[in-house]
Amino acid sequence: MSFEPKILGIACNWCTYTGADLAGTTRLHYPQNLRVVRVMCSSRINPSFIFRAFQLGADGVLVGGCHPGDCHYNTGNLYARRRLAVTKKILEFAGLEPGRFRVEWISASEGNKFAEVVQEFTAQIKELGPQQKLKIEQLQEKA
Amino acid sequence: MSQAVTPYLEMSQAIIEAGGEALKKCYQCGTCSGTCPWTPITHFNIRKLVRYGQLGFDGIEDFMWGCSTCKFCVDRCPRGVEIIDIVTAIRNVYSGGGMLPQSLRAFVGSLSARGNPWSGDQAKRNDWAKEKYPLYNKEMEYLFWTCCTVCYDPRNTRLARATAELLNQAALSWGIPSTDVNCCGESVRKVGDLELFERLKNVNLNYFQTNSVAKMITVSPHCLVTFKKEYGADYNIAHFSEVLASLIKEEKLKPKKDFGGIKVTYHDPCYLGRHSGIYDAPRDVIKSLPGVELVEMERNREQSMCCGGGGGGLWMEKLKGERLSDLRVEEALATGANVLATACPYCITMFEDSIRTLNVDDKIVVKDVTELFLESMEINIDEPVGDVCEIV
Amino acid sequence: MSRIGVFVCHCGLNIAKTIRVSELAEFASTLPDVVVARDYRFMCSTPGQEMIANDIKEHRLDRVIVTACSPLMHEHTFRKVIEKAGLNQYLLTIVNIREQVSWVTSDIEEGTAKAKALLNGAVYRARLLSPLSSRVIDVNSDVMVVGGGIAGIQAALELANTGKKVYLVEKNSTIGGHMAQFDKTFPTLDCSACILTPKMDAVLQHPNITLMTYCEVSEVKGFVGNFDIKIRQKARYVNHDRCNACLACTEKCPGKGIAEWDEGLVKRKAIHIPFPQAVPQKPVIDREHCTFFLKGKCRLCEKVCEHKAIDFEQEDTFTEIKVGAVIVATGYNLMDTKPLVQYGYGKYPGVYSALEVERLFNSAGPTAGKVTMRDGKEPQAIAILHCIGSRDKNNYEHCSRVCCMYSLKFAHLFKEKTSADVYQFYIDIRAAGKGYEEFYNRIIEEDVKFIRGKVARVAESSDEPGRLIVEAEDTITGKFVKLPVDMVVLSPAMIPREDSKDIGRLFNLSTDKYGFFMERHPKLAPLATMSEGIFIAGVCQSPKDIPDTVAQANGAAAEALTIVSREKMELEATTAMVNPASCCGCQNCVRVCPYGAPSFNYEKGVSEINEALCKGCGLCASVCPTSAIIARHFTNEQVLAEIEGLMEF
Amino acid sequence: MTDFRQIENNLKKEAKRLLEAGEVAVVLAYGRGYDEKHPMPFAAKAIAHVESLVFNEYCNFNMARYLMRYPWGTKIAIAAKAADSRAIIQLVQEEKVRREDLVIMGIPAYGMKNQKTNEVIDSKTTGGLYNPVIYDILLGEEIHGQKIISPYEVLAEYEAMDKEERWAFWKKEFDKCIRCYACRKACPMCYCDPCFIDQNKPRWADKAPQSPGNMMYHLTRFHHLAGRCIDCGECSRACPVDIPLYLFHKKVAKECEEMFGQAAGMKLEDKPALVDFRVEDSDKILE
Repeated sequence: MSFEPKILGIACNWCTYTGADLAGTTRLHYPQNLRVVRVMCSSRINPSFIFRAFQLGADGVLVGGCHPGDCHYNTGNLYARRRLAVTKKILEFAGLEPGRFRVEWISASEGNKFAEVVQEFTAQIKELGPQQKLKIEQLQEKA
Repeated sequence: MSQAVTPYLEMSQAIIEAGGEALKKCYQCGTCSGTCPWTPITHFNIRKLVRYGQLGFDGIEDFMWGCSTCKFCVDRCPRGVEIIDIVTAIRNVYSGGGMLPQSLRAFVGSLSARGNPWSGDQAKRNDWAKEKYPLYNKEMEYLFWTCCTVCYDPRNTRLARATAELLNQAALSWGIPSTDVNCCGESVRKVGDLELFERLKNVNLNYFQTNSVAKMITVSPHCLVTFKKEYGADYNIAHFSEVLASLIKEEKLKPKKDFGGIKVTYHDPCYLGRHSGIYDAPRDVIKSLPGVELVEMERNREQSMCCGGGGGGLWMEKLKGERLSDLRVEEALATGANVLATACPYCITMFEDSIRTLNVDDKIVVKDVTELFLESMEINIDEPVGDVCEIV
Repeated sequence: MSRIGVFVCHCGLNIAKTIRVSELAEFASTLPDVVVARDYRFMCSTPGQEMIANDIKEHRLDRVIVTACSPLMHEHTFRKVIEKAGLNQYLLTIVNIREQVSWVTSDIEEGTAKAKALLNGAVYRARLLSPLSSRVIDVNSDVMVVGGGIAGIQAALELANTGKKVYLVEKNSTIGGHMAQFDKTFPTLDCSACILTPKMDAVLQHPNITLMTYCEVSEVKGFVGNFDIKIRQKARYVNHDRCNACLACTEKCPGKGIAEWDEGLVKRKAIHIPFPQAVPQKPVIDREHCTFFLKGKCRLCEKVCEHKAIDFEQEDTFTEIKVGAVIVATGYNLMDTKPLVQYGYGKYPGVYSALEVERLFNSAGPTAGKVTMRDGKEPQAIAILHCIGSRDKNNYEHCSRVCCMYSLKFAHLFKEKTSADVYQFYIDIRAAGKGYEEFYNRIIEEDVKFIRGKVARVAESSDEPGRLIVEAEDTITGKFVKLPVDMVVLSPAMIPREDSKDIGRLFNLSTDKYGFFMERHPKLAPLATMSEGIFIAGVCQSPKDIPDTVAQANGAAAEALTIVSREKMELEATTAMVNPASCCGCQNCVRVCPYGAPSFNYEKGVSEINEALCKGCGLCASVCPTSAIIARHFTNEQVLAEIEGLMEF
Repeated sequence: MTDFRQIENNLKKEAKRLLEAGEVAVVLAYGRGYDEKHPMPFAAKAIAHVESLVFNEYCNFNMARYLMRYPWGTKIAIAAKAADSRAIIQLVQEEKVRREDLVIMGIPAYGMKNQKTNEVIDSKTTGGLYNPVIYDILLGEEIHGQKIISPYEVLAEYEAMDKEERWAFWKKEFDKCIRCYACRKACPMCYCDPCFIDQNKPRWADKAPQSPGNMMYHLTRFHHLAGRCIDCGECSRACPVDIPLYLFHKKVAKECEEMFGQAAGMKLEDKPALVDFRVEDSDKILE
């Protein structure tokens, strides 16, 4: 059986989640490996969510927020940009493949961009194969 | 005959595909045509060219050769349309169909066969140097990129020698390219022959690579823009006026001669000014000269007027009354200047022609700022250099 | 242990086509704490809603998961359903299997599998949800209006007429704004002063309006319903309580300043009122040009003032007010066209900016309404240039919307007051508005020449010294036009006030790249902003004409009224709170919050959050290293549980 | 070689003067331990304590760690080497201590040694500095002419590893962790109480010293210290199982400096980089 990755998406309510809805309303098809968690703003994302997601078996994590300057909360995503950049560098230096974590700015009107990004990211994760470095093997070890 | 026309959108699409993407943005306000120096004096109309392109109308070939790519319209365009790209694309589409004006055929032919636009023998490319100046090698710091025009055009070889002498005076480590390099390809690209441009470019890129060229100096703003914007990588290339201005500032070169109160006006070459944003360096050179008063023409710097030599214009015949260089020389005369200084071999060629046809060579002379500066150092390059060689 | 009910919607075939809904419901019933799971054709229909309500009662459900369309679609509907059935509305979870599953795949296997994973995540999360209650606060019934132009005047009067108390704050020494500079207004050509000055006077007389001229807002604290505002009264050096507006002082004053109201065309006295109909009719001293302040001697005004109103010792003072809502109507400036050297503004005296021309027409202006130029002559030929800096990527991309119409008005007034030939250089004539096209036609018939082409250059004529040459292409004929004129009128881009970004920061309003305030929604909430209780009206939002400005002002007044006419209001429950036991005092939350909701209690060494200011973005929770901040409804535990659930299948 | 004797004498002299004059209530510096190699962090509160003060090449402790034990308003004199001074600046930025409460006794020093291994640690710990960034009094002469070592030089070897190799390296190191939390105890910036790892709600990670929990603890701690770590290296020296934590912290510090244009603890007026932003931050940092 071919490898079907599990990809965690974390999307802000105002732009990317709405953009994802738009992809649906316009019936754009994309791979079904992504599971989206809705938060109010990309700045809500605690870096530990991402570390934890990889431990819980995510093969990739995709974060979506409003374009810088368009944040519903004025400046939330500008903080998020810095924090998530550091998260990425930490994961990379620990030895995780850089391609497994990605941040994209997708506005509420960019349904097609959402679909394209998911398409592309899923293909990339398939290429990378299962994520085994951070994944916790035995279930009881889960917090 | 019916006057009705139908938009021919395939042609418009072909122009877009050849790089004229910006066609779509234009809203025909007329800023370009109002700004264009050709509009008042010829039937060429840049706005109409774009309009014809948008709808693929017939008749475009009547005026597609008028543009000298001076970039004035691009800088002013309220829609940010890259008009020169459109002109290049239109010419590419049509010249692909064999519609090259008679006067450009020799030019393209020479480039294709000999790698230079002047029908010069490739082996004689470095004859101007009379073996006095070294060929570039990897140990040297700068490659002095000699534009074809300063290698072959008899008037402009003087500019090549002047530059070489000043490079020596400043004790820089430099050399000239071997004879197997080609024209940078700027004009032929603007004339629309993108395929030939690619060929010329690859020959030069190959030379840069095999000789590990890192830093370049040129005297032609056209080469400057082409290497910077069209050769892929951002080359470390400087126009000699910039180099000269900083050498003067650092006091590595000092003028000696006092010119005794002559008036010099400076013409901004389009490719040095608007295309490259260099306005002050050549003026700084002139201002450093003792006994020289710099006077400005009415249209200067960002507003400067084109000499008409760009975009293939240098090789095209223009009727009297339709020459920008004539108007520009008249503007220079109006300032009362004795010298029309500039910093581009194309401008020099255009102005030399105009000064002769207007019969004003007793009133004004055209000089590159490099030549002016060399004069101030009291070095005469017009003497035969043979003797000097023997002594060495 | 919670008791969860899962309700899977088919949405006709919208969901059922690519997800096996009954299998999904069966799967749901195997998940922890799920006591009932059903599927139904249309969950949002009345029978669907009743099904949920009945199950809540029958199965004593304490959590409800609706697996259907996007929460952006029906979260509100289902919240009401469970609330009616006695459950707290925040105990609802929506699983979006339509927009984000069934509509984006054609493979029923994939669709079903993904729906299961999403549902599992929702169950994990739902178990950790807590009931939340919205907080109720008292509302202050006063309103502050910032900006005393036509927008601010209109909004203030509307509100005051409903009986609300209004503070109208204006930074100049008079209200009236740009409209008070105009002579006539398009397209009806009624006199601007005739329609505006009665309103200005009404503001002054209105018992419900506190007029605060020569004032600036210096601090905004608080939140919707309860704003605390600090206002700086700039020193006027004239005691307005004593001044009886005899204006004897302005006659004697030797100091000369630039007459801002006349766009700098003439000078005015250092002690002055900006224009004869100014409201209030009482002068201020312009410190920078006052002889006494400059040289320490003079005090002529003091000597002639019989009421001892001159007070050189006066200093800025601060007033604090409380209001429930704010309307920002700070207006616009015209772009400075000097950097556009091709038009010669500032270089050739014959080149005028639109507002300068308005003053030339105005009978209270520097020329008493006569069209005479800086050289004292009447122009014989006039060119009006449209779109200067507007519709221009190099400057401002937007269309300034009013220039076409006022240029037509100018043409008419020039024709009326001079014998000049008038030329319009335009790109497009935009005459969309009631009576506008008709006005355009009227001006054409008045023999104004229209040249379609944007002007490329204005230069001095070499043949006729003092005259100007306008160069453009007439794009209709393709001819290059060189037109000799005496006067050139520029229609510069309308741009926000130079301090609009500061005002934005003060009130927490977003601005676009040029500084225009952003509305909450371009179509459905054009007057509201992202800051609750703060509304915008007039050109500070985008260029518009007087009718639109007045309409917006009325609208903003109505919006403000919906807040201040309530005695109490409910606040969103999904705010953040601090658990002081875990707070390490790092103050990260205080540093990042865009709304200033968290503050640091130095005595206790912990942060505190003013929930009325909190918008619920959760930024503070993610920068809190000790999880002391709880982002309600999006707590760390809830999000982590959801991630765990999503990754399990 | 730094004249440690001279610094010690000056330290005693200044401590005495400050305590005598009542200018400070406490002097945070180093005291005698059970031998020369093991000096101790020491708080001198009376003139009688001054004689116990020492300074030698083993005085590595970052004394800024102890500042937060005293309430605001307590006047404190603190001995500060380069790294300590950066920690002080960072703590002032974060409003944990107030500049006006401090008398900073700057110590320029090189040739500091690790007490366990005796190796010279300048290149590993001082962030490339020998002189304190900020001080009120200087206890020795400023050091000039000493070779400046880039604080990030030691990283080259690890950056050059391929990701598999690096993963194996860190996995092995973190697996050694016995969760004694000496690293956070030694760290001047780790002042959180409670630490996230001790919490049960939410339970971020397993508390047992096993691989997944260790990984979560360390990765999260690196993030919490991003833009704040001042590169004193105390965490690594405190570690009983010798995990080279300083390498990871350095890497994060290097990235932060490149991305945000500021290093931790260099300027009083900076804001900690991760609770700050610039509109012109580039999206490139996310690549």
